[in-house]
Amino acid sequence: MITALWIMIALAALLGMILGYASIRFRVEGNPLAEKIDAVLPQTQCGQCGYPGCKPYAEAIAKGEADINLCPPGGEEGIHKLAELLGVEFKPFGENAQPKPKAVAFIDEQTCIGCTLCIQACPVDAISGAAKQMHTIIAAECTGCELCVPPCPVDCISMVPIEEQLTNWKWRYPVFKLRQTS
Amino acid sequence: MLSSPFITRPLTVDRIMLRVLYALLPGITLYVWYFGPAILVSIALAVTAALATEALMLKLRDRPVRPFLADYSALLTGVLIALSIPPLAPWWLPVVGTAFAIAVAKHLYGGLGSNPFNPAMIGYAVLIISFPQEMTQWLSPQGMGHSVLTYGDQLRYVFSGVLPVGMQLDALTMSTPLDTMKTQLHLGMPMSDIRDLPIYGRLAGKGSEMVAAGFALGGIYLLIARIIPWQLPLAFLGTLFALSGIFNLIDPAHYAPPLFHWFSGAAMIGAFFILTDPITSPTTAKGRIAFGIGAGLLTFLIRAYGGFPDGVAFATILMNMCVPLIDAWTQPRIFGKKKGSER
Amino acid sequence: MTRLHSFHGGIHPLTHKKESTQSPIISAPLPAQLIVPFRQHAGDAAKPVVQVGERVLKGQLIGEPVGMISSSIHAPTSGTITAIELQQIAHPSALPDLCATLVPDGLDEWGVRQPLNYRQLSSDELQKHLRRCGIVGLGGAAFPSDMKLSHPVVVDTLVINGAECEPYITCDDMLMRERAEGIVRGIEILRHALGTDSVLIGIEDNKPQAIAAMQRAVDDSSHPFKVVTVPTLYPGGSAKHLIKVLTGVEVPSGKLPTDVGVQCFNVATAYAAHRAVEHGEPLVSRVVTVTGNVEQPRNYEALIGTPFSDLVALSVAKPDTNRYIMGGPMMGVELPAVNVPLVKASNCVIAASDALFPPPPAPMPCIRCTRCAQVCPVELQPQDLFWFAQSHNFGKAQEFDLFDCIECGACAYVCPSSIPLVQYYRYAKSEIRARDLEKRAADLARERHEFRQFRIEREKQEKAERLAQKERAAAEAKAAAATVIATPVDPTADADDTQQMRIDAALARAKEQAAAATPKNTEALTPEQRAEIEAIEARRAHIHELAADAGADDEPPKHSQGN
Amino acid sequence: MTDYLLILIGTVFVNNIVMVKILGLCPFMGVSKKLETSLSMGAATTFVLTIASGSSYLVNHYLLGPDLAYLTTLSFIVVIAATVQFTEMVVKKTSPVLYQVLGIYLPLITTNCAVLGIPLLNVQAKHNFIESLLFGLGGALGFTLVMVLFAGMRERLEGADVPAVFRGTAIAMVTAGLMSLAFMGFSGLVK
Repeated sequence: MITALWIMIALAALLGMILGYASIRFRVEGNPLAEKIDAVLPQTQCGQCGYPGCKPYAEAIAKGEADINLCPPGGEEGIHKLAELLGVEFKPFGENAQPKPKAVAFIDEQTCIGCTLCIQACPVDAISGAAKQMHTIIAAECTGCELCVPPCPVDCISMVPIEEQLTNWKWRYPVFKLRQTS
Repeated sequence: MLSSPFITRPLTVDRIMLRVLYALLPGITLYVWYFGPAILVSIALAVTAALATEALMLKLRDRPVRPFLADYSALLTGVLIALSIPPLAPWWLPVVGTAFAIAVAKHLYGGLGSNPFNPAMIGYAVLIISFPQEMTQWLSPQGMGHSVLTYGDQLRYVFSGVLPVGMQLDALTMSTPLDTMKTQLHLGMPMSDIRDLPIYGRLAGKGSEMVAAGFALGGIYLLIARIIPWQLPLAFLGTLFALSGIFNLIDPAHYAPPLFHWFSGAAMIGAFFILTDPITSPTTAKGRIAFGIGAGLLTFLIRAYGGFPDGVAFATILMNMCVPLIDAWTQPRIFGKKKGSER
Repeated sequence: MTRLHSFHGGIHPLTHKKESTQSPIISAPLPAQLIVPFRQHAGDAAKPVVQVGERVLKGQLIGEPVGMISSSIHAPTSGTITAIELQQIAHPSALPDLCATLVPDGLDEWGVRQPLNYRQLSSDELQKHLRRCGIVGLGGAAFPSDMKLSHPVVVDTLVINGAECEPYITCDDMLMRERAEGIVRGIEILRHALGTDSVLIGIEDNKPQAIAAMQRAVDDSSHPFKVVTVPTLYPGGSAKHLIKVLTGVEVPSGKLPTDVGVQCFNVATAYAAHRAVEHGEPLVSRVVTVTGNVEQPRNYEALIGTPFSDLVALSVAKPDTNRYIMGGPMMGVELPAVNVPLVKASNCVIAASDALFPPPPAPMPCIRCTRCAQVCPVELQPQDLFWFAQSHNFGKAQEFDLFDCIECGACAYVCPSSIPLVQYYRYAKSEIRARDLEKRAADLARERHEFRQFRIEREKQEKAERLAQKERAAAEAKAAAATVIATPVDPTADADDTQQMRIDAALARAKEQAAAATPKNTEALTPEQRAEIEAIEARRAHIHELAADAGADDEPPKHSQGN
Repeated sequence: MTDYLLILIGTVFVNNIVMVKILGLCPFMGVSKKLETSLSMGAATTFVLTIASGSSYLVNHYLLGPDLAYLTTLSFIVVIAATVQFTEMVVKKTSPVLYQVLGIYLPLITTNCAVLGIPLLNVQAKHNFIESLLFGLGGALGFTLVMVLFAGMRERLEGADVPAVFRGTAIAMVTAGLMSLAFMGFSGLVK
């Protein structure tokens, strides 16, 4: 009995020493995974996930604190990508987080009073203008995050869905009714 | 709106399958000639089971039934299973095998085009593992057994399991030429003596060698009609020939000659009708050669050393597992790309 | 004899070329109204330079090129511009594009035409002239021809494409039969601009009359061009494949023919270049085949902008015609409506009926029979591409060289399951392109967001600094007021210290962030990962640069917060 | 020499640890969605299994002996756990992405029944040191082989029109069953 005890203790001590050495030898710093997750996120910086931007959300996922189905702008596609990157199962969106069609913000320049509140809200500096002057959205840089809509005191900002044009037209997935062949 | 091209001139799936079925006719005819019409009953049973299971599965999966029944693929699976089991098997044997093949090996994967394993061979493997007894009751060729069953007797036995008074099942059936050879070699009988046994003909088993030749004939038609790629049968038969030839040269007392391997068991039907199933074989030329070689090697190993008399079915499913990898590793060079450049 | 080479695959569909080559090319009469799109070429649309209501002359510039890859648009005849608006055009999307509507005055009065002597012109001047004249590739892709002449490396072979491999189309055939001399003159101009010696004119062997005519014209011109008969095999008219057949050189994937010292032009483009240089005529008309389910299939010389309905009316469509195809039956597009206008790329319009082009049977699942792989001229594995495209696995599709697919349709032509393969590839391609754009937009957004974060941080810091300064000033004032001869305590030192501490803290924070963001373990990474990390580093560097710049002029851009 | 070869072939094909002995199914089902991942998992398991079977032989032979046979399982688990921990650190250092992808399955190698099974089978079969090592290596290679084949098939099945109720793990289970069926073809090949 004593021998057995001694043997187990010796074994544990030896292996413990090896592991201790290994933990020093193979120490890892930083978290490159968050960067990879961030690269997959759509960068709307909209905060719909409950985190103050895409990067914090990526870090939360990397730490395992956040679910992967919280990013409506990324669409189901985005969840698939995250699931693949992290090797977890796909998870559909929750009820209160459904993706919407892509849109850009539009400022009704007649109503705008030039309060700059929307400019402070915009996460990507896509609104130009100065105090007491009319503001304009730089459509090419707008991510459609809608963060500028609530602060506007005169409700002059609306979201305009992006329409299909010749330049962004896409071929459709072929859909066929299976007919009975003779 | 439809996309171009607006003209097509295809050889449709159903016509391809139909030609494969035609190509089986010579073999089936010879089968009937040598072993009696019991095989036709098996085929009818298997085909009925195949079509019924296919229709049921399509209904359950909410897919249109008619076009898929009309593509003959289920029918072909049924025929192949019937041809690979003993003709004197009880009626439920082909039915169970075919139903399993169609329902599990085909439709659980999404039906035509999605199945990774050859359904017919899965059906066969399930049967031989589950019912080894029933799967080895092969009919002796006509006139060779100690007594001959009439066609009516054959039918009665298939459906009721009752033999005419005074007849013993053992007297009517025999093990296959491959099986016999394995058993006898095991018992220490030298090859030359084994070949003198009455069940052997010129090349392999009496009768069965001619059936195999009939399948080979159909296979050659398929090759000429370009229905099947030449790499598969060539690589398979070539490997089988080369391996058995080498072993036969080194130790003729314990290893059968190459032609014996060719015309025994499922080698011919496997080479031309089973391995060549496009859905479960590789799509690249090199991949097909690798697939054929692998199947030939496994078939020889199982025949020479394994626990089962024939190895074609297991070789086929084992190689089916490798198809995605073979395909991935044998992608051909494309126009305007250097060989081996980063894909 | 030039030794011919071959390419993998290809198909032999019925050519149906006899029907439309029985009668010569005739000029289509002036239509009641012309609709001239401003995007008739690959690249950016031209910018309108005329006003609604303005009278224009034939050949007058109405749209000028914008950007590098673009071309000019001219008035096809004299008349009045009645509208510049969105109108339906020949595009599979059926979406409208900007077009000018021109009501002809019936005079067909030419504007200024200035014939040039190409021998006295440099390649640069010729390129400018072709761009001014709106010359684009007339084989179907409509790539601006001037761009194809401006090449960075030496081109030693000029290939002229007279293969016309698609069934039904005969416009190049007829053009070669009737206007071989003009084509040869055009080829000489292009050869001059490229500075090449060797010229190979490839024509498929199902056009013996065109071959004879071209040979005669070449002999008459005494230019050392070679007319080469190539076997009829679809898609032998694809530029890269014709080059392979004629020269044996394979244009590398993703590269241009010029990268291997070859350039390729269509015969009709050569003819247009001849008209543009030696007659000063911009591209305002082209030869177009009207065939298929019509009473009189033939070729017309038609003005750009002529509604297809006018052309079809001339050839009299049979009553069971129910749709129209622009281009050939293998690669053409179904017209959204028959009254859309003829554009520079329109080589053919086919009246189609269900009898002529029976609708394909319902697609069956792919059985991986690889008949498609056997005919693919690019040696792709169409069955795999389909498998990935139908399951939306775009990454894999790209890995299997989806973008090398030339959409020739040979695979769908032979598919036993009647799968519309090309449509799957087009779907996958446009999805991938859209995703690439999205990704780029996301990267831009990330960069802008990161910069914004940085700016806010800096503003905070500046605020703190100003606060500290104020404190210090107050302290100093206090100190000065309190005692003139006071204890030698230096209050500024204290304040300085706090400020220094703050800056130090900020610096440390920044360093910490940088360290945290830089992965230490960058050894065993795949090339993709490494590329990704590099891209991130580059972005980061860029942000720092921006920050440094902004710091230099001490005024953040879009500085608008009332701080 | 032939004996060693037969042990190797026997463990890789005939008595495949996953397909025939039905051990180690947890990572087999869990990390076989992608080819590269399954290959890495196979490599990690191969490393662990070989080391574990070697060191467990040493522990069993020199430390425990016949007197302390009741300690076999306990001490093997300790050895295996340490090996896995070590592997985990190495993987985390050398390939963080792989580390993330393998996720819980990497520490779970500890409880992979194949990893404990093989050393115990070694003891049972009274293998010597080399045989134990080869048995471990063969078992692990067999594990890797079926992992990779399985992953290849699963990748292809991604695009298949599998009935909704069978999508994902269900069809993977069916596939594993059919693969096991195929491996029965090897039975009798090596005694």
